[in-house]
Amino acid sequence: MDTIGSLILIFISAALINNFVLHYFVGICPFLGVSRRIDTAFGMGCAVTFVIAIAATLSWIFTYFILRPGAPLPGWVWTQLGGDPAVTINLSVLSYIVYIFVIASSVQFVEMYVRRFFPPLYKSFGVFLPLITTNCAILFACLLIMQNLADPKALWGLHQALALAVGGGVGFTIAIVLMAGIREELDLADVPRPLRGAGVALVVAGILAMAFMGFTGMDKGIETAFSSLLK
Amino acid sequence: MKPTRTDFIRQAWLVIMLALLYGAALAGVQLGLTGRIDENRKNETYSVIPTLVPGALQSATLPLDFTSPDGQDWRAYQAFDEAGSHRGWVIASSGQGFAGRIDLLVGLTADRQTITGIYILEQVETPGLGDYITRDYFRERFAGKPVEPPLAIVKREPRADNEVQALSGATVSSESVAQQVNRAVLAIRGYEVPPTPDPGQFPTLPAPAPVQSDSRSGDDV
Amino acid sequence: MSTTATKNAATFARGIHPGEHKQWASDAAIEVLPTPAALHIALLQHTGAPCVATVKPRDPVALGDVIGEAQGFISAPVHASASGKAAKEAMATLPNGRHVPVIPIKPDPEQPLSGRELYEDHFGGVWPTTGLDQYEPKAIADAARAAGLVGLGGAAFPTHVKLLRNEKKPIDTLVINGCECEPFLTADDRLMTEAPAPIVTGALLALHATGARRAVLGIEDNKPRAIASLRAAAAGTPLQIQPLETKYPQGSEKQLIDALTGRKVPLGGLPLDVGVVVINVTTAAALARAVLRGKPLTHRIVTVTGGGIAQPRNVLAPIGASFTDLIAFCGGLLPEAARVIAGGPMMGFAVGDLAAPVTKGTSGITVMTRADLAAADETSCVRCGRCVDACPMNLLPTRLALAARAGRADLLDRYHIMACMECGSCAWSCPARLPLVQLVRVGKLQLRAAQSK
Amino acid sequence: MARTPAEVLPTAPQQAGSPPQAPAAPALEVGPSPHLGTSATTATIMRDVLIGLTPVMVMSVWFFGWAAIVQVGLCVLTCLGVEAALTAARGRSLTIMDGSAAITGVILGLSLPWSSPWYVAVIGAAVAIGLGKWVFGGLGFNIFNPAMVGRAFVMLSFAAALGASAFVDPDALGVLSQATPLAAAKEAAGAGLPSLTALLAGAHNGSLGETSILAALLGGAWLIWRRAAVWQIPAAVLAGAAAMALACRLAGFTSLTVPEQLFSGALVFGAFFIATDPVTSPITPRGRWIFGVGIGVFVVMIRVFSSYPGGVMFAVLIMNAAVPVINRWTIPQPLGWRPKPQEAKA
Amino acid sequence: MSDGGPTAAERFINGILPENPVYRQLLGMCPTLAVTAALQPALTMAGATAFVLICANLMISLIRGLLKPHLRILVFTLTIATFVTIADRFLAAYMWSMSKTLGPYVPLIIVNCIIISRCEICASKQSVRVALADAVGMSLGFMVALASIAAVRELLGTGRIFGLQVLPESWPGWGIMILPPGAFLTLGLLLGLVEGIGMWRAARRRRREREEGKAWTPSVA
Amino acid sequence: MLTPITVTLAATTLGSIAVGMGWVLGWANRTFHVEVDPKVDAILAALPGANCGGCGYVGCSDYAEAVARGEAPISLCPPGGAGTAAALASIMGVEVGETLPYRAVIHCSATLQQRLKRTAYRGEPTCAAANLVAGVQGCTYGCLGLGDCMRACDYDAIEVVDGLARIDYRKCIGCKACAKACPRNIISMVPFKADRIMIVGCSNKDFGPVVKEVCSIGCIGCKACTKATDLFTMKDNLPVLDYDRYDPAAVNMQPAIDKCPMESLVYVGKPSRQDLAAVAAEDLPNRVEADFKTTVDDTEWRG
Ligand SMILES: Cc1cc2nc3c(=O)[nH]c(=O)nc-3n(C[C@H](O)[C@H](O)[C@H](O)COP(=O)(O)O)c2cc1C
Ligand SMILES: Cc1cc2nc3c(=O)[nH]c(=O)nc-3n(C[C@H](O)[C@H](O)[C@H](O)COP(=O)(O)O)c2cc1C
Ligand SMILES: Cc1cc2nc3c(=O)[nH]c(=O)nc-3n(C[C@H](O)[C@H](O)[C@H](O)COP(=O)(O)O)c2cc1C
Ligand SMILES: Cc1cc2nc3c(=O)[nH]c(=O)nc-3n(C[C@H](O)[C@H](O)[C@H](O)CO)c2cc1C
Ligand code: SF4
Ligand code: SF4
Ligand code: SF4
Ligand code: SF4
Ligand code: FES
Repeated sequence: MDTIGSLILIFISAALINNFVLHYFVGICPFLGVSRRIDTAFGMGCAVTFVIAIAATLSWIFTYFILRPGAPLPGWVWTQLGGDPAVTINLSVLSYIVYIFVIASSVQFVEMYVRRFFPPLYKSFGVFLPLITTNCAILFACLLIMQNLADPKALWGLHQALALAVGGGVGFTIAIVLMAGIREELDLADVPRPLRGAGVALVVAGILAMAFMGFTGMDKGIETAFSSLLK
Repeated sequence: MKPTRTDFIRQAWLVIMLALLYGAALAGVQLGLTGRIDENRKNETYSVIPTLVPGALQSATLPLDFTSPDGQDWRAYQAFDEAGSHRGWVIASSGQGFAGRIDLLVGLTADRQTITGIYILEQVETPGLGDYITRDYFRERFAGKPVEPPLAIVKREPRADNEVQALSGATVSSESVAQQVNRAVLAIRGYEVPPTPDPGQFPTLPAPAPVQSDSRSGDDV
Repeated sequence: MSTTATKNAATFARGIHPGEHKQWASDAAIEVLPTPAALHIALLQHTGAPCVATVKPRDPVALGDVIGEAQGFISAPVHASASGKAAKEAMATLPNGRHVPVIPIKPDPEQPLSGRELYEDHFGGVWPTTGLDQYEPKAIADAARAAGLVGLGGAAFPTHVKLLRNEKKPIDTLVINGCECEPFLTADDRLMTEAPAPIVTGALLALHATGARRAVLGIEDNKPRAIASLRAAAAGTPLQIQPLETKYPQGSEKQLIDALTGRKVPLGGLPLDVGVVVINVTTAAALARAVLRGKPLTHRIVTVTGGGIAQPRNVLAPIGASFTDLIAFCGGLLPEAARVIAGGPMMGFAVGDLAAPVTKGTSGITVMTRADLAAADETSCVRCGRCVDACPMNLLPTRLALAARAGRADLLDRYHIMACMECGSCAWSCPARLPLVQLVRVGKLQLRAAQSK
Repeated sequence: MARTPAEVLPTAPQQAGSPPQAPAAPALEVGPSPHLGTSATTATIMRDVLIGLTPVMVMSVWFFGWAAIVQVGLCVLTCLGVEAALTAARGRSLTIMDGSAAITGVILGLSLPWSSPWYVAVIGAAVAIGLGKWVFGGLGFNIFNPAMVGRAFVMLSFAAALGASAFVDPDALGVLSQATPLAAAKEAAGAGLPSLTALLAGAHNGSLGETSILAALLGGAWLIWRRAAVWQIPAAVLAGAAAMALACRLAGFTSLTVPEQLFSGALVFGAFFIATDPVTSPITPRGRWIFGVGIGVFVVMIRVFSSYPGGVMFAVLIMNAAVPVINRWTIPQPLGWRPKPQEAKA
Repeated sequence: MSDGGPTAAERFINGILPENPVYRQLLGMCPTLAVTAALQPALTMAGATAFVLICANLMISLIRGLLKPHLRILVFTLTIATFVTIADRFLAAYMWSMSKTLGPYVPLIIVNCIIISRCEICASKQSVRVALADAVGMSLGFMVALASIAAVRELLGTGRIFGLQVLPESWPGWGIMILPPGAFLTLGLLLGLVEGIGMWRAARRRRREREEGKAWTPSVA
Repeated sequence: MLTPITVTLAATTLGSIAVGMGWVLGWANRTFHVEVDPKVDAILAALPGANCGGCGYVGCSDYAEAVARGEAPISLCPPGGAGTAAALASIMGVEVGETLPYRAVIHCSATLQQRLKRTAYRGEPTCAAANLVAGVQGCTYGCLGLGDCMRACDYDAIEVVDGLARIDYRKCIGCKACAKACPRNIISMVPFKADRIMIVGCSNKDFGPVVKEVCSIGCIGCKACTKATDLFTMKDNLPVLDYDRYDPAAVNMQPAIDKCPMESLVYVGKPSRQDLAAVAAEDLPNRVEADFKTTVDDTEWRG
């Protein structure tokens, strides 16, 4: 499979087949909390996609150059300090703390920047940014990328990391916008009192997850189909 | 009420101190536990080898990496017994099942003519259906099968030597397992055997590997 | 009644076929109501500002005297519809829910006009179709105003406002509305059949007043007699008679304009915005009478019909007569009568108190039996979409209703609730029997309340 | 011919000027306009759907015998029972007579294999009404097609009982011994697919209701004629599926021809009876097209690419979820709507 | 306590039911859904969360005097991330297979809102004793929630509890309960159940009060 | 032997990332600073800052702004719980000002039977809808009894009994929701200075004879009450009670009640001893108080 094909597969897989929300259960808090109106949900989805992309880029850079076992930067420092070049330095224990730190700061930076220079954009999109800092979808994307960087056989490049990140973000957006539409509809429905709000929203999420199970195995299917096409 | 630069430095000292402290603490944890974690990771595969190759010793295992003619990378293990004689092979294989990737190990006799068993390392097949590929009764259907002709999945009692009965209702997963076994067997059979190493070196395993597939095991510091 | 459905007759999109039910009174010639014992003339009978009474209790009044003065431009005076004595101002609740002051009049036993004379005074005599240019356009509008003329087709909008020329928005087409698409009602049909001449004359006067180049009379093709008699009367005049498909609400002005000219009146706009003026046939006849004979609007034709009335009729009744008077004149209610409606069954208002007076806008009294009324109880909306397929305004009635129930003004606005003309096509089609129109009305109030905040 | 007023003067005595006698008042009532309504009710629509389902039911009994009767019967009884119990629990008036729960039961029953054990039908039906309908507030409020929610639940729960091998009875003769067309197509590219005539007539294995395409078309035509279902949705489903099938065929992703795709599996049955469920399909005219095409495309996509042989259920559920958004995007413009003044106001 | 907030005992009790993090506050939903396919991983997760929560609460409470309002969230996050890493490494070292089952959900504890909100609401304001009680209470609440969901899913999905057969062998496992949709459905229905019980009890209390004709409280404030 | 170096390396890596990021943020904070409403800042500081979205707003600052604008209730933050709500209340409280014990009263006291010229009504069973159908009942001013106010009340304080809405003053907190919901505008907020106060229980502005046709107890505008006490003035044929001067504890209204030929002056609030006795004797008095329970019979209204 060529590179473009593998990127598309990573993307589709993250967006539909293994949807972040409906398959991996990450980003549930905003999925339930900010899904009351379609417009807000869409704004949230865009913001998450954007932030995942930024976080993925930064964490890829940090992981690739500093944190992964045998990363070049600490290795270089190590040899400068006179260490044995044969020894691989492994700072991966710092990964989590660095990711969360990087995510938080970059989000805050972007938020301040947008707020200062693009007030209208801030109104429609920037307001979501702080909420995203503590959203597990972002950290989860970083962790997936870390896993794929830790395996020297895979050793993802930045483009693959971004395909995953954007796919995950788009999948999140699809899920939350569908959810918001449904919840706007349920506002008008005669839902039994105890289930109003989160209860029925979770049931809807469950049925959505059932529906998305229809994509099971589609990555394999598309891969086979396209490889036969290329032949 | 614009914040100033000095404000920031004055306020941030706690954060910086904590960062240093936490960094040091984590490094300590890392140092203390890495050995164990690596051991765990390795054992995941190594502990299975004696079950796939009867008589083999867990510690007497030699990992080998090679590339088959079709460009695929493979990892195989040469399993030896206490006496240091070569008892069999174990090859790692993986591929798409019904719902996702299936990773498995295939055991072969030393002459690479008979399958001694399979073991599923990772799978995400449907619970209660496809995930029965991990059950012993299904794995046992592979033990003792010849490597030639390739295995075929059938939905009834096997009639030929190379036939394996599918899990009922999970043909796709069964088929996937069989295909991976076939591919792994094909690869290892085409592999030119390196000279049998000197048995004396086993206790110092893991052997120096050209490429370490295990991710975080490089830190010897 | 025979229905000659002309294939490919011009019409508008969507709409419904609720059944005509015109057989009750379509053959009953117009009769004159004997002067009732008491009249209650409402001071607000039109869209716009209410009138101020100009008579004091116990003042004698003569037929046609002004008793309420119009206030403001969009308003029309009211006149005494019988000679007699005025009484102390009282209150009455009109069928449309307005709680308004009324002037009671006790008619004299001897009336200047009654019976056949009154009929002849309204519709008989000669109605010229030429030489009408002698009237100034402005004078025609003024005469309409002085006569207290308001739209008799339903909305009761003061007619003189429509007739006045507007430099910025010139009129090129005058539409005379003879559709009478409401089931049951036959007043316009009878007038067009019996007395097409004043209609033609009124139409020509309006054509002259508005300065339009073209005059079309749209009429549903289920009234062949009226079409024939109008064609005869309009022969040789610029008035063109255009049969249309029998479909509800063909008579609604936006749909009628669409059917006749293909123009779409903008949302929130008036026919004026597309260069059209629409007036009803009865209004046209009354206009002719006001201009040529100087007679004010004191009587109107009311169809008293339906399965719950003993003798369905078309009655020329004085404004201010009570529903009870008319019903008694038509033989009274039958035991199976279940609902009395001011107007037709699609847009009319149910009347709770039969003492309510006839106003200029009362085109009919429909007495429905229990069998006519939608029998089943309300169930949940299953979103079958029949209301959507019916709505001539291309709205989503079910969404409007749900949003109104939930009190969601934002949704009401998003679904264009203000475009609804409350024609009732949606509610008629609804298998779940949702009171869609009522909910739309509630929703409009909610939206206004939310917007005024 | 106009009569003179004199001819029709009232026979009742009327003296001008005398106070009219108040008629002996029958009990009057008031209510909002319009005061007329069609004769159709929710129950009559549902009855039409049940009538439309009879050809399919007859064919399924013809092919599968008692199994079909038992399966559908169990589903219908459970649906009605659960519906009655839940409406009672909420203190609402009983709605089982409106027929919607019966339809859910019939459609669920027809979408199961002949062989599934009794608890599949019972659990599926209970979930259909409970999770598919009651949770949302009952008739008219559910977002997802109840029958498909029930089927998805049991399919994901008891995969073995609904998997391809569940359809096959090796000991039987005739169709029951063959794999379902789609499963066959999935396993061995195109081999073993029955002829088109067999597909149309229904002489092949499959879920109870999906075998005879002709029966489904017949019932569907009835639905459309009775206006119980809108015609746009089945048309759009079939068009979308045909387009996608053609694309996949041209690209060589599948060996099935377009007619084979259209006439195998539950596509036709689903297009006429499942996608058309008014409650869970869009209300706007344009939305119906989008919805239908979406289902058609997803069905073929799932068949061709995913691990499942059939995709009607998943496609319907996915598009059900999109209905609110579709409705929102396709609000029609009212007569006389012009963009300018609207924006100016906003 | 002199610091004005709720007492240690109140904090403790609140965490378990009245302010249950999952059922009442809807916090920490991601792990709640992800690891509750069976009881064992659920309880492990609850344990790991409890460890982090308790340590973080203690740490923050200790340094609460030094916190600057602007940077407090940063400090919380750093602290939590550190303890999470420690927990993660210990799991990998001593419970390898469980650590693999839980996968990325252990590091995701960092962004579990329960912990950060407890730091903010309690630990950064109240004494170590209260902070401890609070953390233990909340942890128990979280554990109760996870356990209840996992029990339902494991029981219906496999007929087992803690891997032990409870329902008859003939029980057809509801596979969906183990799959993602089952998590959402179970949590949604349990949430409705908890809410429903609450409403039913409130209604009953009101009815009783009315019947007893409780003292008429004057309307004048 | 290498241990100290690793520890140092890790610590310095983390430390330098921290310093670097911190510096960038500090710089950004200075350069991109935007002035905001100090109240928003105060609210933001009082919120947990978890940004969990539990409030339904997009993060803490969005919620803070909504609260500052007065659009959002103060009690929406789940992690913050009651403590945060109290803190927000104290920040916003400055705005709310002092609250008098205002309570809702319904200016109609005719039960279904006392309202005349009623017709069976078939339609949407809400007051807002029925109000649009003329002829539901004779009086176009009075209570319709379909309970819009009841549904608007979040505190369960209104019941409709005999087709008339009544308020339970043990529960009413004076939120005005009912007054906004009533399509007939017959609910007003009056200062409740004591347990029981008098209200004018009629809204019909018509002349006496017209009122008599539609209601058996409605105010006929006879002005008798204004003669009994100067607390009443007439407006639109109705007496208006001057609540600024009316002190329920001090003024004896009995003379006015005795003078009133109709039953338009009523007490609401805590039931009087006689009323309670009457209840005990199961003999409902004509002048009905706010807390006698039965439920509305919808069926009769649906016709
Ligand atoms: C919900 C569901 C899950 C399934 N999971 C698997 C699975 O994990 N592995 C598998 O081989 N087949 C699975 N199948 C069955 C396949 O759809 C297909 O029917 C089967 O592999 C064909 O094999 P059979 O002929 O033995 O039934 C599943 C089916 C369903 C409905
Ligand atoms: C739904 C609907 C149906 C109408 N049907 C008629 C009708 O049948 N005949 C008619 O003259 N006016 C009908 N009207 C009123 C017309 O829209 C228009 O107001 C009238 O024809 C103008 O004439 P007028 O002012 O002389 O009454 C209808 C209005 C609506 C909203
Ligand atoms: C209404 C209906 C919907 C269906 N939806 C699906 C579906 O979404 N996915 C699926 O795999 N089978 C579905 N089926 C069943 C398949 O069309 C058919 O039975 C299939 O070939 C059997 O293969 P399987 O059970 O191995 O999936 C449906 C059947 C019906 C009647
Ligand atoms: C044309 C038509 C198709 C229907 N299809 C379904 C269906 O596929 N599944 C179902 O559960 N109910 C169906 N119903 C019944 C009913 O609409 C459904 O139970 C509602 O979703 C319940 O609120 C259908 C009804 C009609 C009129
Ligand atoms: S016609 Fe009635 S049932 Fe059908 S969609 Fe409209 S409101 Fe709903
Ligand atoms: S929504 Fe309004 S315009 Fe449309 S059909 Fe209904 S009443 Fe008529
Ligand atoms: S007259 Fe007064 S008391 Fe009687 S119903 Fe009307 S408002 Fe109520
Ligand atoms: S007081 Fe107003 S809202 Fe309440 S029941 Fe009476 S009319 Fe309806
Ligand atoms: S716990 Fe996952 S987003 Fe909150």
